[in-house]
Amino acid sequence: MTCLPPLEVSSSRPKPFSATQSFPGRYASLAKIGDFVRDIAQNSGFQDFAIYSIEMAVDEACSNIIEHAYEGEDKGQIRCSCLVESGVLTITLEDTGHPFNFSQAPIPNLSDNLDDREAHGLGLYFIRRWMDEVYFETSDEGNTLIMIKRKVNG
Amino acid sequence: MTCLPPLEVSSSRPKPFSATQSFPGRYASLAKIGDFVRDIAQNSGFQDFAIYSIEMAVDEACSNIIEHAYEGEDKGQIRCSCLVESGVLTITLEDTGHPFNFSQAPIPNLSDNLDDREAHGLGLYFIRRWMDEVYFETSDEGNTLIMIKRKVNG
Amino acid sequence: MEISITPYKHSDLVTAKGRVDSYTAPQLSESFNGITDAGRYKIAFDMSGLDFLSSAGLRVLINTQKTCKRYNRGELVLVNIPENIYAALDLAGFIPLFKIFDDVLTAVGSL
Amino acid sequence: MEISITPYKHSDLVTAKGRVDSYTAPQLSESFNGITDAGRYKIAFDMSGLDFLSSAGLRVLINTQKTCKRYNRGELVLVNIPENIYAALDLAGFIPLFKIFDDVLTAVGSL
Ligand SMILES: Nc1ncnc2c1ncn2[C@@H]1O[C@H](COP(=O)(O)OP(=O)(O)O)[C@@H](O)[C@H]1O
Ligand SMILES: Nc1ncnc2c1ncn2[C@@H]1O[C@H](COP(=O)(O)OP(=O)(O)O)[C@@H](O)[C@H]1O
Repeated sequence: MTCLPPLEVSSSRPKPFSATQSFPGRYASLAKIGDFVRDIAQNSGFQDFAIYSIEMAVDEACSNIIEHAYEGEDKGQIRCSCLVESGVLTITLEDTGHPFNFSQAPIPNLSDNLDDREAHGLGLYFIRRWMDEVYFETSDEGNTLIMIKRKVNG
Repeated sequence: MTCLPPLEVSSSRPKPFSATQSFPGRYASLAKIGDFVRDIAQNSGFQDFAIYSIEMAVDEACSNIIEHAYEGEDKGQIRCSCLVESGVLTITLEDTGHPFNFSQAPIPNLSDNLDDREAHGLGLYFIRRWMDEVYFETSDEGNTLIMIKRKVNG
Repeated sequence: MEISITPYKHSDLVTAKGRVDSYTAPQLSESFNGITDAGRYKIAFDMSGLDFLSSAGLRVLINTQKTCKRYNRGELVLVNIPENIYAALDLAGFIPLFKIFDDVLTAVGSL
Repeated sequence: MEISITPYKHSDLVTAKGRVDSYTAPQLSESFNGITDAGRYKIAFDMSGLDFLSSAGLRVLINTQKTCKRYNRGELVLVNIPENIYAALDLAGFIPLFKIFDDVLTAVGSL
């Protein structure tokens, strides 16, 4: 009888992990969606600031779904899927609200003159700057936002 | 062979202890005189606030010696003797300055109206209120102030 | 989110703990508006207890700063900004728009 | 004794550490006079680091309070008074003459 070595557990290439959850499209869901993605990012070994960036991007995207795609609370669900594979987190957010041309959203005014500053328009900017890749698709069934974040040194 | 019990050590009646030190009559001596009496009071088991009261009374008395008995710095010495016996601390302060009628010093104005308050006159009041007994003698050789503080519970 | 307000002679200290997102930002906004509506425009915002601040929170900060600074009446200053939230303020270009302090005493003392 | 002075917008915070007696009280007095001579009459005195305060120190406090309160210009408030020193202030009847605070922020914020 031979003794096999224990199955190798590599921290850089663990088994792919995925989780999906649907949330009611209301602002009170935001903290729960935040918990959901934060836990996954934490357990996948992302660094503190990367975890914060991910939570922020998801929060901004979900706020936009409620405010702009559904134009109000309790008009539909937000479906959130996370896939972690080879140190890459892919987050997919799906809604059944109004279509939207993501790529034509304007860049916000970041002037350091207070009077020139608009209070609105920062959400998409955070998503674009803090995520590594962002894709948006509108179809008859609704909108799909895909955000990808790669682990650094991971 | 019999075993004798260890010699009894009673904290309430230790051996009498005394110490004397002379200090130049200048304000810079006050901290050193304070250290001298505070150490003795601490080692004799006085409680924190009693130790503070003793340091305060001694500081006030020595300040008066410099300011009033000597009318200035470096006119003479201040001799400080401490005797601890049966939980009673007796502090004797001797100077060779002007004579003084201690018992006729006025009671300070303690009005709670700021305009009525004098900045001066609190030193003797602290000595009288915080020490248990106070004696003052003037002779040809100078003045002697004796202050007695008794340990509470001890 | 928990909010507390401490009024001082010349200024008010607002302390918030927890998560500021689109759900809770209206509460924060109401707290600031309560102060400015009372004619008080010098506000220190202690952020040390904040875990998260979304762009909805940033909106509240910029709107409050505009109200406070109008006619040179006062200002909103930020205190004890957690690192991650500082990065968000920085990316949003907020750093030049607010005085930032490391401790509440210096912040309140400056107002 | 060590003294530090922190100027705020409406007041100054004076912090002293160590022993105030007839030797060191003139230093404390000069610090307060420097502030009031500059036309500033709202002073918070943080006493938390004081080991000892003789009647020479009490004199400085009462004289500074008189200067600050003259013509209703301001006041000296006391902060973080150590227990033994509080007993001395109490015996001297100083408690009604000064506002007393448990923390520097509330003291500075009150001025
Ligand atoms: N999911 C969405 N559906 C429809 N419109 C959207 C969506 N997300 C963003 N938008 C549009 O893009 C603009 C910019 O969005 P954002 O940067 O998040 O700022 P804000 O939501 O504060 O306006 C919004 O004002 C809105 O018009
Ligand atoms: N050792 C002394 N020798 C001479 N005069 C003294 C002495 N101690 C006190 N006095 C007189 O008693 C007064 C009250 O003393 P005290 O209560 O210590 O207050 P202060 O020294 O602040 O005036 C002094 O102003 C001084 O006239």
